[in-house]
Amino acid sequence: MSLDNFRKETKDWLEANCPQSMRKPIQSEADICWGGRNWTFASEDQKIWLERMAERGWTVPTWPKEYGGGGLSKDEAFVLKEEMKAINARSPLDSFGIWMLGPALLKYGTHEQKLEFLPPIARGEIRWCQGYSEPGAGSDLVSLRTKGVLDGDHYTVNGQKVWTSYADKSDWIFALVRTEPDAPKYNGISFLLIDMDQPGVSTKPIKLISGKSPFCETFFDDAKAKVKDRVGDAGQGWEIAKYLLSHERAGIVSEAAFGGLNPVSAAHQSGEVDADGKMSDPILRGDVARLTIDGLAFDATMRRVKEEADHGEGVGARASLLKYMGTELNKRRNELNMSALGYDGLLWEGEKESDGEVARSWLRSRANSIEGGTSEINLNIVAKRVLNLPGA
Amino acid sequence: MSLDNFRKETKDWLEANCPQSMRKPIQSEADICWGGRNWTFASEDQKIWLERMAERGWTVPTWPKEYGGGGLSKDEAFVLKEEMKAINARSPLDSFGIWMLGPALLKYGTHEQKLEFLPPIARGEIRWCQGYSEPGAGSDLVSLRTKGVLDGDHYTVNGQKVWTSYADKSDWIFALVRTEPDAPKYNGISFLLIDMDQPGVSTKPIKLISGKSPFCETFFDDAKAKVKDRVGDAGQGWEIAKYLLSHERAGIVSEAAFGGLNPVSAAHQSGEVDADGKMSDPILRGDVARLTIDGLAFDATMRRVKEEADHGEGVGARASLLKYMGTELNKRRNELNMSALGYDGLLWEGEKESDGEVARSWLRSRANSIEGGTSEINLNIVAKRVLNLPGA
Amino acid sequence: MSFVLNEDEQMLRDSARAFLNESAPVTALRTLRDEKSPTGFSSELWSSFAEMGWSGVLVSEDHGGVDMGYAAAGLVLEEMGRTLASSPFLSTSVLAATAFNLAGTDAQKSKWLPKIAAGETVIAIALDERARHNPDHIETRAKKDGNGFVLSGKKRFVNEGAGADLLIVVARMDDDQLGFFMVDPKADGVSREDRRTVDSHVPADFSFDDVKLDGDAFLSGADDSDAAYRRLLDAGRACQAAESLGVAEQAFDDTIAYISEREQFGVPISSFQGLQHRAAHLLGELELARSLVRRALTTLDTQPSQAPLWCVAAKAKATQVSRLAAAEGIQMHGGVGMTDEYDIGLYYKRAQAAGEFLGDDAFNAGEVARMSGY
Amino acid sequence: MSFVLNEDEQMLRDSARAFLNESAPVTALRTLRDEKSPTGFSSELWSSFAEMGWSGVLVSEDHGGVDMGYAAAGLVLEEMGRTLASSPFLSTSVLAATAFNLAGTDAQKSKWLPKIAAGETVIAIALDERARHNPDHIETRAKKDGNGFVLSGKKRFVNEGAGADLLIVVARMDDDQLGFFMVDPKADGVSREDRRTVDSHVPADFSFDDVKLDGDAFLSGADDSDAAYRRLLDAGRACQAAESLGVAEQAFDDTIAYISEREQFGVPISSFQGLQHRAAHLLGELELARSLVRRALTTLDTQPSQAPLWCVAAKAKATQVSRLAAAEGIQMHGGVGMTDEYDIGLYYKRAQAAGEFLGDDAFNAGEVARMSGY
Repeated sequence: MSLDNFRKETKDWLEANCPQSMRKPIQSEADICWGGRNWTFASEDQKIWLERMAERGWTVPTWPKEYGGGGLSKDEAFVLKEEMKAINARSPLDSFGIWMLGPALLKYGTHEQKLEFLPPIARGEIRWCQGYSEPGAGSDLVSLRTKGVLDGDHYTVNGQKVWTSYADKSDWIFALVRTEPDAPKYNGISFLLIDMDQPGVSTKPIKLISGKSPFCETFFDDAKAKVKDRVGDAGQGWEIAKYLLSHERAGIVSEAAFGGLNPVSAAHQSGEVDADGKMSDPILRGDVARLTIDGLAFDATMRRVKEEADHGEGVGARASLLKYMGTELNKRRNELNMSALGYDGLLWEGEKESDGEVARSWLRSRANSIEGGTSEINLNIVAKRVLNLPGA
Repeated sequence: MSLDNFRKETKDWLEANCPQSMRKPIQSEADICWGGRNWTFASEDQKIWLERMAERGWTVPTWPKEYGGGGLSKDEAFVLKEEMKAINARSPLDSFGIWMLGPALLKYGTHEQKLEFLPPIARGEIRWCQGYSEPGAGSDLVSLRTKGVLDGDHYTVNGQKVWTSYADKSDWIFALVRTEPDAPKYNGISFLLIDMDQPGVSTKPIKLISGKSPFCETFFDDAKAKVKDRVGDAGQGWEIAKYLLSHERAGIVSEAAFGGLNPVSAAHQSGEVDADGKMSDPILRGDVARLTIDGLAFDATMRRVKEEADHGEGVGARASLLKYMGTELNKRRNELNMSALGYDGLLWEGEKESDGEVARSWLRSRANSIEGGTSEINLNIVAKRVLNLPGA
Repeated sequence: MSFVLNEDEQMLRDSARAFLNESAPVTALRTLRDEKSPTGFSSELWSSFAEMGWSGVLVSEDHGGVDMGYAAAGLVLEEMGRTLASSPFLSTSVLAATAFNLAGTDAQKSKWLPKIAAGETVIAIALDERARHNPDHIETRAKKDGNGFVLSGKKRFVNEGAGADLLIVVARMDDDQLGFFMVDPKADGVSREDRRTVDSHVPADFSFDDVKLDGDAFLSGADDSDAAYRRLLDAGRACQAAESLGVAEQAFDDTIAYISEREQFGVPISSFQGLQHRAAHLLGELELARSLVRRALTTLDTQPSQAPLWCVAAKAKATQVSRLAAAEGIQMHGGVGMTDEYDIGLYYKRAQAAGEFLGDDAFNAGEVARMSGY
Repeated sequence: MSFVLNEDEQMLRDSARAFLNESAPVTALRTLRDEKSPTGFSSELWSSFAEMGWSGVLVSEDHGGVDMGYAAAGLVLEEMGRTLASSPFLSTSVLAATAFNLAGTDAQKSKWLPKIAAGETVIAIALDERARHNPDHIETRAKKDGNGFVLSGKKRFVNEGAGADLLIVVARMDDDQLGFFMVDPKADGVSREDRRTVDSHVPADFSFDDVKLDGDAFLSGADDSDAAYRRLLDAGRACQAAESLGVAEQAFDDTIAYISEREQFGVPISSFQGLQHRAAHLLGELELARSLVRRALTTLDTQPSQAPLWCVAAKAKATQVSRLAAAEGIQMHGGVGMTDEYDIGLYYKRAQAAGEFLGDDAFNAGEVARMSGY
């Protein structure tokens, strides 16, 4: 089928199948569909939209059909994205299964594992969370201590993970576990899939400075993980985790650079503009102009890197540079939003539901340069792997 | 004598003895009196002024009288400075002997050394230069390779120094020389005074990016240094050098922070101001305002530290912090001067003698954060000795 | 004027530090927040400020105060910044006391200054009407009406507005001069909307709808009431800067303590040169802010005519440095810096809010340029 | 429009790099400087630009050029920046060619574009009249006088002014519109003062004292000559940014090479995390500048109406990054960075001068804000 035909058919299908209420921009957290065993749909339309898209495999358009995907080519997937954007169609399903575990399984999983785990992700039936970081081992994953002891057909897992996103709402966890205590540090870690619906797994939300609790501590207390649910070989976990981290970095950056409030809109909101729309504070205006330039530059850089990747130049360790630049930019944008709003930006709780949203986003942005590899770690990676500077 | 009496007498003496032509601000390099065996006075007045001041010991007002100084108390010296400033009197003599070797000899020298070396410094008869750095050993003085071998009553010195200020115009050099090859790195270095008027010493000016050559390479080729001209014990050179470096740092900072062109004057010079004196470019104006704030802050900090030192709190490793902040500030000031001047700042050679002066000062300022300990070295010192952070 | 603390000042600082660590540590702010304190401060703590003798720091001895000046007030605020103590000290003991000192009649002073010194009242100053501090933009009007006035207008984010017994409202008079007016927040025509802010304070917006005021609601003791208004702003800036400085100092200290403890790759992360250089740079920025704040405060006390430039410079620098110190603090804390469990996030929030009051770094840098004539 | 170089562009870049490394390395600039070249560039090198086919990069094939567009011109300039090659390429092949393309009559194009393509002439554009770039401030007047014009005014720091065969002067006409006028620098009433600058170029100041011009001195082919002037500035900004980018790239490469070699405390200084983080950050800044420059150039070629914002953004960023890269380069070189022997100082000087032309980062940031409507 030609791309033009595909575009036409897609357009028609979306027009016929996307409920009207799913054609409005996401207003709040509650509008996002995460799926999972205990999921409560926000509306009937949200449920219908997920079912219809999942049936075509379009929750994961580029995954093979046999694993619940749409089997689309990259170009076709891009057309689908464009056509969804054209009608403001919401994403039918967001999940760490789609963004992270899926790509790992597609690359490192066995056929059986793919058949077992991918379709429920595609249909939003199982919600996954990620178990990498531990107290005392943030950027330094190598020193992690959660232990898995081989015991027949399963591992007995003990330890504690931290920064597990939405672990309290998830069904399964993909976790890095030290299974080979005698192997050198980097080679002793395995990548295990663990069902959280068992007595040995418990979670505790972490309250953040933004007042929200998207992350948990997750405790393993003689938890069981089947050996057949280990992805890759025993000891290959570090390699798989690195592969996934680069996916995560790209995700954080694209979220960081685009969308959201900008300081010029903020100044209009707070009335801090002259009659002709010029920002009232000339020095703040200069700071915003420099942000605009870097924003344009970052946007252009993302497009350039994408084009170069399409020409086979690969992103590689440059992902670390993009992640660093993009997240620093996003922090600056949020700071300038707050300045442009002045006192209004300080509002935290009030009568309107949106009160405090800007401040929460500003606080949330500070995590960008910590999660998925801190800025410092990314600068180390760039120095060593892009600039080839020697280890300290 | 009360301080008020001292002030009155000083005022009268200056009025009677300071030639009128010595009561004008320094216009250029040529107006500075450095002294030395080969010195040619720029004017008869310059000579008279030096002689009269030296006779009272006021070229080095706080040094003891027996060593050619004025024997003044700190407070009296401050009064002298104020009264000289009041009539714009020029410094009668500038020299590394006064700023650096003098303080070292006063602290570490023997009575005989002081009697021999200090009076000629005070009278401007001998000009000194400093021989610390070597090619390959800038911030890392410990790895220096210039060697002195003990041979009866003298050392035979071989090696090369770099960044020796005005070595080509100096009579003697105070140099760090490795005399104890078997001692641990820091303990093998001695502080030697070497007469440069001997076949074994030669110099070669280094051309700088500012187009000037205030520094030289200095070569020792079987040069002789008398053992009696060693300051301190054999191997004590590192300690003496550190003492002097802190003097040097203070000197660079006070030069860096005060005096010289500022961006607001620069904007007036280049005509880049509105009718009411407001800088025309609003974004540049914002940058300059932030510089002004940091300039006020640095000025206040220098006064605070001085007051605290008078109260016995000591400066110590904080000198490194001041040096770092002051020199970074001076670089910013010079950059903004250039921006405020626009094209005019680019002028390098032309018909007026002052052409190129701003650009040369701008280029010169880049050295501030390299000489006397780089910014990086100073930040290391602050981290370790002020903040007590562990070694890397 | 001296940069070095004299004996009285040292005693004051030491006792403030000891008292606040004991009576108003960061956990006290957490409690106010978690219990949704209606005023955002503790009345009990405010009373104890009077017992400590701080409430009357700017009140003459005749009126029951200790008359120690702005430098002393700044020391208390700096220590408050260190523990994030929430108290009407700045609004009442600094701003309101300054307003009475500058513009009050003898009768007004005799009535109100003793109350301030005794910690018997909470007074809020209603200044700003726009989202960003803008001292020229005052549209609230006090029209002459017989022997009294009629007040109309709106004020925004009035600090301690939710808990104030009395408002001092800046309003434009019939001759366009600005004046201070005392207003009972419960009077007819006054409406209040509380604003719970990110730093867990509770400022309030006020509307004045033809509020009738007696003639002696006007602080009529100033020769030049515009000038008194400017002086009040300067004093407020220097003192708010002192609090921001304390916020910066403690954020920095917490961070240095954390990175010295926290290990990664088998060594304390404070041993990494990347962090060391940033920490050393931050210390330099702190030193600059410290000098400016002290300079502004002592100049207010000894050469008030020279103070304006130092006050705006200090406010700009303290705002910038406190935000930077807390932001760097979160980054150096890593993941735990994002959690509510650690204090560093609270410092970041307070740095933002304190920075906004009486103008942030951009606003005050503009003032520096203006005052410097460029 | 594409960020990725096509085959022709790759070939052009590779040949430019090879040729300039061979024929115009940094030592060539040193020679021009040390011999006090009266024009600041080598005529021989300029002739060889024609042989390489670069001089006619913006000239149509009809007029003997290769018509490759701004993206291609930018690639040549980027490589020139890398070796600090001094050549009238920007003034003649970019700015003058653009002026003729936008505003020349057919006859003017036929006469001058072939000369440009053949490298037979050096043309300088006389724009600025103030110390800082200010495109609105044009007081030079071209008054109608019979069939011709009389030109009066002053121009400052005209690039390649000392070596130009022809000037194109921007002047205000009787209707206050701006127009381009060809002026023989040797004509009566023209006086020139050479300005030897820090980067060893030789721009010149010009005075025009009632200079008589023929009617065909005016480039009268543009419908809207003000718009043509704006377009010329945009093109100049993007192309000057490309040269600055090259300056930044080579300054960075030289610095990385130096710190990788230079040892201190027994290890290469490039192993210190403090320098590593700054180097990595610089690389990020370079990537941003690179993307903006490419985006501005390709937009000029393919969607000129969209180009202005990208051109000012690119100019601002390339100015800032080239100055930063060279300044950091000197610091990381340490003492030797201050010596004339090493090249890094020459990059710092060129970054300053190139950054000033057509507006520095502050000016162009202001333009970004203005064009973005805030």
